[in-house]
Amino acid sequence: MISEMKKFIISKNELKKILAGIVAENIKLIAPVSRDNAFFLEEVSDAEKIAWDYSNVVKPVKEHIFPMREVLLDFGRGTDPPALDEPEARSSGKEKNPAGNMPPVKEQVIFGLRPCDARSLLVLDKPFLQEKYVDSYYKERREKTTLIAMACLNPEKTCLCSSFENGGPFSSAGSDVLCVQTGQDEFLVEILSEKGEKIFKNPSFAQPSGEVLKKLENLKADSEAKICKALKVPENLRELFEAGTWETESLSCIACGICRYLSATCYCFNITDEFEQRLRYWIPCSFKNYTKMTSGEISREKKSARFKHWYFHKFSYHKDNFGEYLCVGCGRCIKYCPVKIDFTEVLGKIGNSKQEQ
Amino acid sequence: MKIGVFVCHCGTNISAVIDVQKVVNDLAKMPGVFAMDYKFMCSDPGQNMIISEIKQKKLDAVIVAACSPCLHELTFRNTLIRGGLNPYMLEIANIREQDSWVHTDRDKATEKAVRLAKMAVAKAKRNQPLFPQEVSVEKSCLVIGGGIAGIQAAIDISSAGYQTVIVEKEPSIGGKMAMFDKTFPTLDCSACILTPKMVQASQSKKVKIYTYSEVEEIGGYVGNFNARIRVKARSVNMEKCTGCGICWQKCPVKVNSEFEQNLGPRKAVYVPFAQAVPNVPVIDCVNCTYYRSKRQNPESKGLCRICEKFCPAGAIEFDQKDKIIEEKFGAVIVATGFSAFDHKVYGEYGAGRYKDVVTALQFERLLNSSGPTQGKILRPSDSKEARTIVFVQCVGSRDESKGVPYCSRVCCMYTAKQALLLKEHIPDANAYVFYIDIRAAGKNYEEFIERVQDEYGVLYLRGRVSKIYRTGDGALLVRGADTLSGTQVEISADMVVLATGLVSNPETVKLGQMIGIPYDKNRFFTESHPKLAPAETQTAGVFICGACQFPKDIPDSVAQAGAAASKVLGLFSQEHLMLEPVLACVNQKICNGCFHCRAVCPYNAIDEEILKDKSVVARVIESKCHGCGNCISACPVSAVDLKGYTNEQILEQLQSLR
Amino acid sequence: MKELIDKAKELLKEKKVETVIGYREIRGCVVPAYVDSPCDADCLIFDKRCVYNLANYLKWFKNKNVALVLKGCDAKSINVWLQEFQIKRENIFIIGVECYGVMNEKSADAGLSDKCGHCEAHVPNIYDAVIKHQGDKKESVQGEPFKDIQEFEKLPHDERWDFWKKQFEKCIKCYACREICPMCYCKECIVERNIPQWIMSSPSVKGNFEWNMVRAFHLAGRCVECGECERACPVNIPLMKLNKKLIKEMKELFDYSAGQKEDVKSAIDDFYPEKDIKIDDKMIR
Amino acid sequence: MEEKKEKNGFEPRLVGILCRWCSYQGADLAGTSRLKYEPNMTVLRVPCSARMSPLFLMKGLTSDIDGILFSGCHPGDCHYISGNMNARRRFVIFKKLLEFAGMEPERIQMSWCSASEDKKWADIVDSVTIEVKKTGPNNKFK
Repeated sequence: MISEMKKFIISKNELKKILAGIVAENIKLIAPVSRDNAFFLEEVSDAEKIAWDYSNVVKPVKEHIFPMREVLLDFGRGTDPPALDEPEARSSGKEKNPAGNMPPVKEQVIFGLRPCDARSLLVLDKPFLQEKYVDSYYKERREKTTLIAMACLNPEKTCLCSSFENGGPFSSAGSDVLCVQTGQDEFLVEILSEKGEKIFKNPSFAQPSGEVLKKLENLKADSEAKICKALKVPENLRELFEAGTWETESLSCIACGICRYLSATCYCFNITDEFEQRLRYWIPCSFKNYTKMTSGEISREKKSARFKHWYFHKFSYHKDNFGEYLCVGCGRCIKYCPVKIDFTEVLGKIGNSKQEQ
Repeated sequence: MKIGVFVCHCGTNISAVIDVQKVVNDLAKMPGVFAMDYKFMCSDPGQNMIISEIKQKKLDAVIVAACSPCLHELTFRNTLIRGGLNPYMLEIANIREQDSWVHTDRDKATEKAVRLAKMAVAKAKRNQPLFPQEVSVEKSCLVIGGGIAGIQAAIDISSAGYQTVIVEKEPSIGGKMAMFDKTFPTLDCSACILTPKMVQASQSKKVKIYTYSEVEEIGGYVGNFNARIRVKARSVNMEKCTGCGICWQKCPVKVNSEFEQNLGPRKAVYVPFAQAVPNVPVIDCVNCTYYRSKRQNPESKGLCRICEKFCPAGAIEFDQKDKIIEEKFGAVIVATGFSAFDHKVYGEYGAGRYKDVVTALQFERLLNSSGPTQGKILRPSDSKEARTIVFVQCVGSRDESKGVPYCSRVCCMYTAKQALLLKEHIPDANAYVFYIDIRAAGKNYEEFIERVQDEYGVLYLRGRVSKIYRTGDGALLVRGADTLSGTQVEISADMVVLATGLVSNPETVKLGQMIGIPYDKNRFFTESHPKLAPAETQTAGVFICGACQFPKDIPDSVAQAGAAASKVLGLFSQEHLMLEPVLACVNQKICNGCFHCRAVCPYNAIDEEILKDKSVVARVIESKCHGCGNCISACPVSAVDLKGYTNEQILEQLQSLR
Repeated sequence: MKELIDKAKELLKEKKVETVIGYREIRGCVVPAYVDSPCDADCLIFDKRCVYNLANYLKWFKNKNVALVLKGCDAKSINVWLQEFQIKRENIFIIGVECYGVMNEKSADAGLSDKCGHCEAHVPNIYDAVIKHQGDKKESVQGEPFKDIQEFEKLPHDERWDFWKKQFEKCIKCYACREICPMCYCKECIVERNIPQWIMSSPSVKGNFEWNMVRAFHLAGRCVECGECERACPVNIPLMKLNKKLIKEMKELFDYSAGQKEDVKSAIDDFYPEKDIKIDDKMIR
Repeated sequence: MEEKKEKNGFEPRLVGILCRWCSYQGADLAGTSRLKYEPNMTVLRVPCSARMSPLFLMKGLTSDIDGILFSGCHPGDCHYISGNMNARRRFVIFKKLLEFAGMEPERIQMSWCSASEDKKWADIVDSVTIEVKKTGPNNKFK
């Protein structure tokens, strides 16, 4: 239940003024930007450049909490460390952050992400912030990030966020502030956490009238109606490991890295040393060399085995370890797959395939 | 990995411009690197110092920052062997030829020396011990060119018991020397000293002579060359022919003889000169009436065939075909000689319009008793005796504008000899020599010139000939200057002899590219080192001698022929040859079998191999690979690498400049 | 499409091939189809939406005998494969399809993709059977093929650099462009080599620039301009612009275009001392 | 445009990759004949110009070297018969690709320089240094 007190109506330019205020306080503002008819969450210096009419950004928000390439350690030879050309800029300075001799992370506010991405961070918190093994790099960035989500008014036909219990185009799980565009120039903003409080410091804006609340309800209803895909994971998935249909389903897959990288919740990474820096960067389990051991032996060499592993990690192993599926239904893996493989269909086919001995 | 860097002062050659101490200090700062310097690293104490450091500090690799690797790479490799290290763990930073000698700014040169040394260290870190490959040696030598140099080399090699093959383009061996009348300074009759050598070569069991034939292709490498020789059809059966000469007496066709420098005739079937070896004629298909008629209509029986009728031994074979001979050789000696400069480019000397302006070679033929005029000196235009002859020096030599900047070394001497022989034939003839400087730098050469001037009264005029006119009565008016007396001189002469310079054989470029040996801008073959290795080339197993390396007189040609022969004998005396281990090797786990490497390999040293999992991959044939690295740049996944210059090393070298 | 289905059934009945790889339509979009038995060959279709280059799937069918439904531009890749000894011609049965342009998925109006604008391989140049084209045979020739390349070349070099730097910054190194391209069949790509590390594997400006340059260079004289890499790229990097530049250069300098014949040496490995005179000597001192 | 570093203060870092049979000998000959030229170029010796894979061009320019020169034998003189011809094609294609991507053409050069052309070698080094000095430092990957 959204408590009355924390909700209010705000116009577009006021929202832009607040965002400009964030940039003024030397906090990094990340917002969706349009580039070659695709949208990306990028650092934005002035609020004008923000894109408003987009279904979802290409790269999920995990990109800003668990970056594609992160320098863990820098053992430069005394001369100033070679250029850190990472996607997001770092504060210059030489001070060391707790994790190693890397400069600390800047405060950042991510605006305009979708509820499914916001929820994906909740899912990712589980593996990264377990009590025994806390990933300090992730933890530092996660604490310094404020999420302002924008509710989905018209989800795409590849979205299936409503198949998850706290999912849905208007779900507020995981985000600090949820905005809903109720009118052409009217936003219903709802504060959900103290971090959100800090952004909208003096809520001197008008309270939402009953009529706006009703408009919110039916916006929510017909947005949920637009979602036509549903996830149905077969219960006996573990026994279906040997099913022959994995082989035929994986035939058209080309084993690229798109569904792994663009999935909002995939988090596998590789660590290597380059130019006196220890780096951590994403690596997809679809590549042959993902399971290459020092002996040169590759355990999952066949394409169908690698294809199958992705399903089992998301819908079987992760559920056993952390109690929920490693998926938020953002639908990117369906939308961007070059050969248009739809994992919900594959799960359906695997589900009703008989258990071959 | 412990690396030792030894920086050389080279006396003051390096230390004059480069602050050697700073280089040593900078290098010593690098992890795992020990650096020191010494005045003369290549000297014995220098090398012993390296050896003791290797043993004492247990070094794994040695860097010598000194002169160019082309000079002392071998010396320092042997030092490493004596020090107990693999010779290929050596890297040389060239801080003399490419640093101290070419830069003046002291600290920039020092900084460059540090960069060069650091690059060498980066490469040495990735060096692997390499072991030269043993390869068998084919104990037979190919001599290209049958002039005096080629003959002398063949005689020296065959006398040591090794098989030799001479390939000569002309119908007979002997080359240009066979054309000369006498030789300076001893005035020996040229044929008298040449023919014994030719006969000795032809009768030796160890020498095979292919005349009227050319080398078409040479492949392989030192110790294992394979050559394809095309023996052009002579249309005369070599075994049957006795050399009686009836055929060329009866032959009706008369053509200008190249051997006589177009002063005298020869027949369609001919032997270039009387003492030809082999003394077997050749039928010139271009001018022979039979072949011309056969070309008009191939079906007809063909005209003439007089030589076939009169030949007592029935040796004429009109349907003889070119023979292709494939043979294996261990070494190649190139002795293709020189050709005379074509003086027609000089307008002031008549540009070839005046018949009485002859070249020195033509005058040599006139002097020669077996020449077209049986030794009488007659003017080619009206064959009257020539009483006044003017010799013009440096025609086609020392002349930048005509593209021959060098001095041909022999013209002064042969002109003096020709002037002397003129005075011997016609005592009261008068000879004038226009010269720039007389170059007589051989044994008894200067005395010979003195004798020609004093005893025979040949008049030497220091100056160039500015113009040669043809006057009404057929005499030649030669106008020149005499700088010593400071006056213009005009001589009315019966004949003018141009001392044409020596230029390279026109086949040099084709032959050089076929064998893979470089030539310089005057198209003479480039020797391995101008001072220390004049008879060798950069390609192992290929040697050069005679005028094809640079114009030289007969004594030098013979001496260089002996040098080349001794190098070949040194090569043949080894049972096995050590081949450079810088070869390509394929990582067959990564190879896709796309064979881009085989497509670019100039030596097709890559063939297929089928692995256990039935995939076809590339394999380098070690003996054929020359280590050029073409396949590495062509391979998309760089599955193939070159030992000694691996990708990793070159990338490290590029990174070392960061 | 009846002809195509009959052909597939005939091949499968006579056991000439194990599988037929073609196109199939499910839930409104076209996906690659694998037909093993004659009875389910009815799903095969061919129309404007069949954009995939099915020759790419030979990577996983190397020494099995297989039938492929190939358009003109895709069939050229078979020529390059044969040129590089990757497959044996007798293992492959090529069902050539006469094609007059396929859809450009990324453009809003779903018009023809620009490779089809100047296509001259309506009928494949290598095939075992040809399926005639039913629809209208409009020859859509849109002017000079390399016009956009020439315009881009006229820009000053730092403007070009900024353009490409912004494009390469987007690259997430998912290697979809490599996995979808039939020419990238290497057992172990150069990107995965770490001794020596030619290309930084992490997605940084330097790493992405190196990756895209090496990938484009490896396609010099081999890219058959099927346009799959640009279609597969999730972040819309104009990869075909790089490839087209190389195709233009190979045409101009060595008048060689990829995939015409299979017994000729690839232009990048070849040389003619005289004919290379088109390389103006400004390039080499 | 970011402000160009003060031009004559900028000392370009150049790499010359020379084939050992022709260009390296030519460079040595320039040494023995005491010709003077700019000290910015560090020379790297490889067996043949064919060994110079174009990828070294890319790796050099991304590891902040300001200019790279490949130098080999004249067409026809190659010690390995056709090495320089293959190298020429690969170089030209890769240079056109890098130029297309926005790299200044002066940073990537190739030259034919035989064992006897010492004067030519000195001129090549000087003109490459001047050209790269004019184009400024290679800060594309900073």
